[in-house]
Amino acid sequence: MGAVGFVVLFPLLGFLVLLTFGRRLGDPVAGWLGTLAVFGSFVSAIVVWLARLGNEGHPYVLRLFDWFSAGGLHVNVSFRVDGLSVAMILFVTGVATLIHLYSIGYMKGDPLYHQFFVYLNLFVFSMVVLVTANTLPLAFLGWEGVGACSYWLISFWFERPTAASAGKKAFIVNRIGDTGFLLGTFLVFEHLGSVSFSRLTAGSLNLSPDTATAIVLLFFLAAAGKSAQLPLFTWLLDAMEGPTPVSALIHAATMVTAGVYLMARLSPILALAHTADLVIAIVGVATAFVAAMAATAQTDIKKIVAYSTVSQLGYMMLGIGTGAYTAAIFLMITHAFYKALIFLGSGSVIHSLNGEQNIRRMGALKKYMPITTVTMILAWLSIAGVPPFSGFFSKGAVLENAFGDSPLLWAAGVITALLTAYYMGRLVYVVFYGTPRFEEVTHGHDPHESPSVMTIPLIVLAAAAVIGGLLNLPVSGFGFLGSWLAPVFGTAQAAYPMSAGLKDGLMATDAVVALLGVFLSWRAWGGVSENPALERKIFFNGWYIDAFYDRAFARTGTAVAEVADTVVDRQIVDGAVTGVAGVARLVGGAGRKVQSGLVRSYLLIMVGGLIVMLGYVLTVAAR
Amino acid sequence: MTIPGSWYLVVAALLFGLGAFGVLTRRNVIVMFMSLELMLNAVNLTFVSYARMLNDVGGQVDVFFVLVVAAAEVVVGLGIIVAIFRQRATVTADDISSLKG
Amino acid sequence: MAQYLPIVIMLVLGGVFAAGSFIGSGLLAPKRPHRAKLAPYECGIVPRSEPPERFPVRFFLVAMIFIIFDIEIIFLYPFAAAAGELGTFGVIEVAGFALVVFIAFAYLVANGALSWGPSRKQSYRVVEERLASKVPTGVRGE
Amino acid sequence: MIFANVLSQLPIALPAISYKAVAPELVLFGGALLILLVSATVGKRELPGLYRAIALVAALAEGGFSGYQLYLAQGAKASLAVAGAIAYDGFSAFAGIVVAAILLLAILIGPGFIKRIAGDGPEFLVLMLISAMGATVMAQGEDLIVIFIGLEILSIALYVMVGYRIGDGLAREAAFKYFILGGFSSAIFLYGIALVYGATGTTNLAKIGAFLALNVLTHDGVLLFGLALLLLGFGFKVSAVPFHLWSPDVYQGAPTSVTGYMAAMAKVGAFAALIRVFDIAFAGQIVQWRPIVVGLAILSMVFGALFALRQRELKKILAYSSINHAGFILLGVYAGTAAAISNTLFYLIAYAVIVVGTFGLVSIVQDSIGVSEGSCSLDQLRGLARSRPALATVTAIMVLAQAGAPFTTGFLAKFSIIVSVVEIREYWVAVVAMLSAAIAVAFYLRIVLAMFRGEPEEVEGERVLAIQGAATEAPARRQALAWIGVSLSLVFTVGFGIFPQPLLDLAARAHIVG
Repeated sequence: MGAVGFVVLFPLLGFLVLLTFGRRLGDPVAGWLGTLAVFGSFVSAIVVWLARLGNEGHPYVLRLFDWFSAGGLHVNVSFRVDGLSVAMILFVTGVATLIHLYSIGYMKGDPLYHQFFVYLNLFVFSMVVLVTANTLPLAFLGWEGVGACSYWLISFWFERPTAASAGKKAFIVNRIGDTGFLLGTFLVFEHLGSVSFSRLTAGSLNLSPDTATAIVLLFFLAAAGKSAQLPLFTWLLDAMEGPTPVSALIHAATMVTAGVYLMARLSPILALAHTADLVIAIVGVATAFVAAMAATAQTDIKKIVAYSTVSQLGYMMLGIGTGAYTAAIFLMITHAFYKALIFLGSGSVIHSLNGEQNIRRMGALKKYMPITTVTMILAWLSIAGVPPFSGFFSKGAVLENAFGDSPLLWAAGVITALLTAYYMGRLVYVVFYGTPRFEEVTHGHDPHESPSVMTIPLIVLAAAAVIGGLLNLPVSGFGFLGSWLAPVFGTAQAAYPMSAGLKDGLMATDAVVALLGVFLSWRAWGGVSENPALERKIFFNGWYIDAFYDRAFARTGTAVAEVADTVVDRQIVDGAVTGVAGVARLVGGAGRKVQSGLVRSYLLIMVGGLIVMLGYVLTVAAR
Repeated sequence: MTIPGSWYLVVAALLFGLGAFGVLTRRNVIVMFMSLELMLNAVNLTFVSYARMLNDVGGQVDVFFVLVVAAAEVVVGLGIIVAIFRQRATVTADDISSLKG
Repeated sequence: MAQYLPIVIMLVLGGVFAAGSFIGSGLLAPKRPHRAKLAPYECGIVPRSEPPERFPVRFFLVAMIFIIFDIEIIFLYPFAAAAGELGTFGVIEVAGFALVVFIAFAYLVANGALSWGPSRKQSYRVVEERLASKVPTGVRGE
Repeated sequence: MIFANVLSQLPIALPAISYKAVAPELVLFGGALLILLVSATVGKRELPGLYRAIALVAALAEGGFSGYQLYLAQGAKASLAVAGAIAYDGFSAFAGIVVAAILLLAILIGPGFIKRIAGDGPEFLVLMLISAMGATVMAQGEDLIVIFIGLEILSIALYVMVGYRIGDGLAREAAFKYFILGGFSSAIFLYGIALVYGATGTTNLAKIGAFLALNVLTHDGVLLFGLALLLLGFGFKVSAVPFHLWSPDVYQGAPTSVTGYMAAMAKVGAFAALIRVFDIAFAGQIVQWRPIVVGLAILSMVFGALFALRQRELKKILAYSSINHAGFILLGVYAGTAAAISNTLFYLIAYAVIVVGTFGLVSIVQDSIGVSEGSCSLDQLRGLARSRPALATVTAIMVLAQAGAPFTTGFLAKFSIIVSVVEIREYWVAVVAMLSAAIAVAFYLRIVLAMFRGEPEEVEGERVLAIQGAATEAPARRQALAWIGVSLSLVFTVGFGIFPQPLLDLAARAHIVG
């Protein structure tokens, strides 16, 4: 199990080598080297996993060295191998390998080609450190590392002002979250006397509920920033300014799930903080719903997918908040498969249409890009939760636990599931079916299927998305992930007693809702192949379901989506971010005024400070 | 007639305040500089007065050190002021503010 | 509050005295200004800015050298007053002190700080230029 | 009562001079005198190599003596020497090691660039050694007057060093401001000493502590006034808001290598003395002075971070950054526990090495892109990563270390200080500190981004100036020694960032016992 060291080491080596020689290696050697490093990491992760088979019960800690100890605080650099971290490194390095491979083709010809892989490898390194760290400070190192890489990669095409400002926004939101992380760390240290995860085992913590709530809420602040929860999710949408592989790797599959991972890791504390759990669940389900609504009205393909990601992250948080950690992790893994697939598929489309992202200028791509089309459809069915695709099982598990906690949460989740199936269907129909509307962007050339370095990852991910459900079937004896993770979560995991009939009923509901969503999207967008105007006509010609749909989703949905977009995003969150920046700027400006350069005004301010101190001494201190 | 020790302290405080006031209000750097010296010497007076009141020789010895320090400060301060004089004709503190912002 | 009375009195008196002396000089000084009196020259063009004052630097240099010895005396005088009691220890300490001052003095002499007589104006100018262009005057006086 | 009479009345107790205790000061001062003597005897010729060698030997010897003292003093109470005016203990010895580290780096980095400005004269190294001696005197001072003398030895030498580019208007202005403001704060500091003397009857810290422990002052107004005045003096030296106003101007105007040296040395001396005076001698008055110190700390952290946001002048940004750091170190003083004092020492050595290295890099940058030492705006950094990738990378690492990036000493320094604050259960202070650090990261990243973004800009006017100022020596030769110094500080920062335990142990050993 010491192979976990290699999981960390390979991307670090890749990073260092590319940093030093990257420019000389150039395109495409640098890309292949970066991919190889991550693949090595993936192989090591598999070795770790195989080594663990059979003795899942005991966590293994690879202790490298003592980092520092100050006062009662001892921090060492050590990596933790248990069910959770192994599951994380497997899917992180696996997905990352595929995305590296894809990037070799996608980034071809970029002047900063090698730089891109430098960042990507550094990102994988940070992410692996984050999920394997055995102490909170080391996890914080990874946490900061993925944040910094995200910042660099979002503004990778910094010539675009939008990319630069998007990077800034991501940075500010994440820094707000980081403060929560550090404060939470200090509180943990204060009350448990240790910052090691080894100390955090369910049922053995001597924490008052208030303290636990405070700790959980602080960490949730961090997690909400990183995992794009309401109201901090807007940075993720702007983050789509980055290259598409980045969106796939960082802003869909891995980094944004770090918040979910963190909460799962802290499950022993969460189990003690019921108020905080409820907050997390409500925030999660609200995020899921709002984002799904917004996704129904977008025209930018990456924006749709981004909203979809936010929505799915909301589901994961719902799982965390209802104590269904296994379900949340399960959803996280399957989501990584199908969301990475959707992003890469979108990237494939964008790539072949010379960078066009507006779905209004796509259409009928099925003919030109068969592999992309098929894989995207599989991804759609997965995310929609159509049985037996992976999303059906993972989302079903979350919803089942939500029902156990509160039927209200479940109801909101189910409505969101309907929306999910619908907006992804809309995406697929508008982009791949209907009439070709891309003449403007392709100038007469036909779109082409992407090269095989790009399609192979699509196919692999599609396979994973389809069969991912096998990881944790709701059949006794086949809940691999559940038994794998059971030693980690232990008694922290909530158990809701439910009859088998109720469980089957819930599953059936999920399946019906998913199929209903697929059906709705087909009625709304699939029946039309000509143009949006015709589609309106059919609406008006009156299928009841279409009218209902028009009312409930196309109109109300647009309104809600617009509210979500303009009010929540632009006004509240942007306002807050701009406000903070504005205050900082104002004070900075005042600072420049104070710095008048005049000695006598400096003296006067110093004397002013002195008088305040003396006044304090006279009135308060000298009693 | 003996003068109470506290009177000396008051005089010293007055001198110190006057010196500080001078540094704050005068524009001529030489005068600012003189005011600074006044402040230091006011402290000397304080030390001596306290030494007398406490019947302790330490305060008087401290004065020597302060004198030395003041002298060293004079040397360096005048050096800097001379350098400023040589480059520009003004000795007004308010004109020396190109490092603002 | 009684214990703070001296401090408050000190502060108030300090302020009053400082302000009073400025006001007093403003009030008491005889002032009968007219334009010609205010002008620096009674004829010619009215200057727009203050004329540069003449500022003989060499006096500062001399003064700085003087200060070194002045300070040495401050310590030597108390030593002399108690030299008998301090004995060998005192002699050694004062010798060390004098040595330090002497090295500084030797450095000054070597850099031409004492060659300020009219007959050796040439070498003095070299020092002056060096002072002006490169190294602050304070270095020489330390 | 004439002085001589006083003397004749009292039997004179000859102080035992423990040369072991004052050895660090003696070697520094001896080195300075030796350099002066050599330069006085050789006449017109200058021997820069010899001067530098003497200075290096003096710095290493000082570090050696301090290390020996630390070895001797571990865990023991402070030994008093020279009639109780000088203390030597683990604390002062650690500060001595920090001083040696700063000196070592500064001697390697500075003179090459100073030569461009003022030639090969011995004065720069002499001033450096003398000011370092001032800092060690402050660290060892067990008497307020001794601390004052140390402060002045440090400051007066720094006034001169700041004005080293005396031909340049900005440098003259900086020296003048530093001098007037410094003189003013010194005078106030001194008045504080006089008031403390009046209240307690002594300036000796040990005796003050004993006096305050035995007597309950009914009239503590004078004492507290004195403390407030002392805090102004220290606050000025460490550039705590609102006594910080000199630092942006002076940092910019001074030669860059002097700026780094000054930022480090002044803080080490002042904080060492501040801890000894407030956390030890006036520990009984902690209730009264603590709110003032925490106020200064918070103002410094917050305004240091905020004011830097709109700056475009690199050296001014770094000045505000040092104000921000000063706020953090003040938090250690504020916490005041033994662990907090060790953490403060760790912060000091981490900060000192980082800041000297960073300004050394700024010197190299200014030299490479051909701007004068007085200015370097962020715009002029553009494209540095392309033209000088190694320089840009190292600079980025050092700047990020200042920001507190993990696996550098900067991270541990901030982290352990905040741990100290959390340990005394002042959570809101910890929150403010972390928020300020979060804001500060923004401007540090601006520096990094400026280097890694865009094409280099042609700055014609500055180029011309640089050519005029350039000595005949090639930049590569001038920079060679500076690179050694910068590399040392980089190795230290990253090395002890990854394996900090030896340094933490050393700092933990250095706390003041009783």
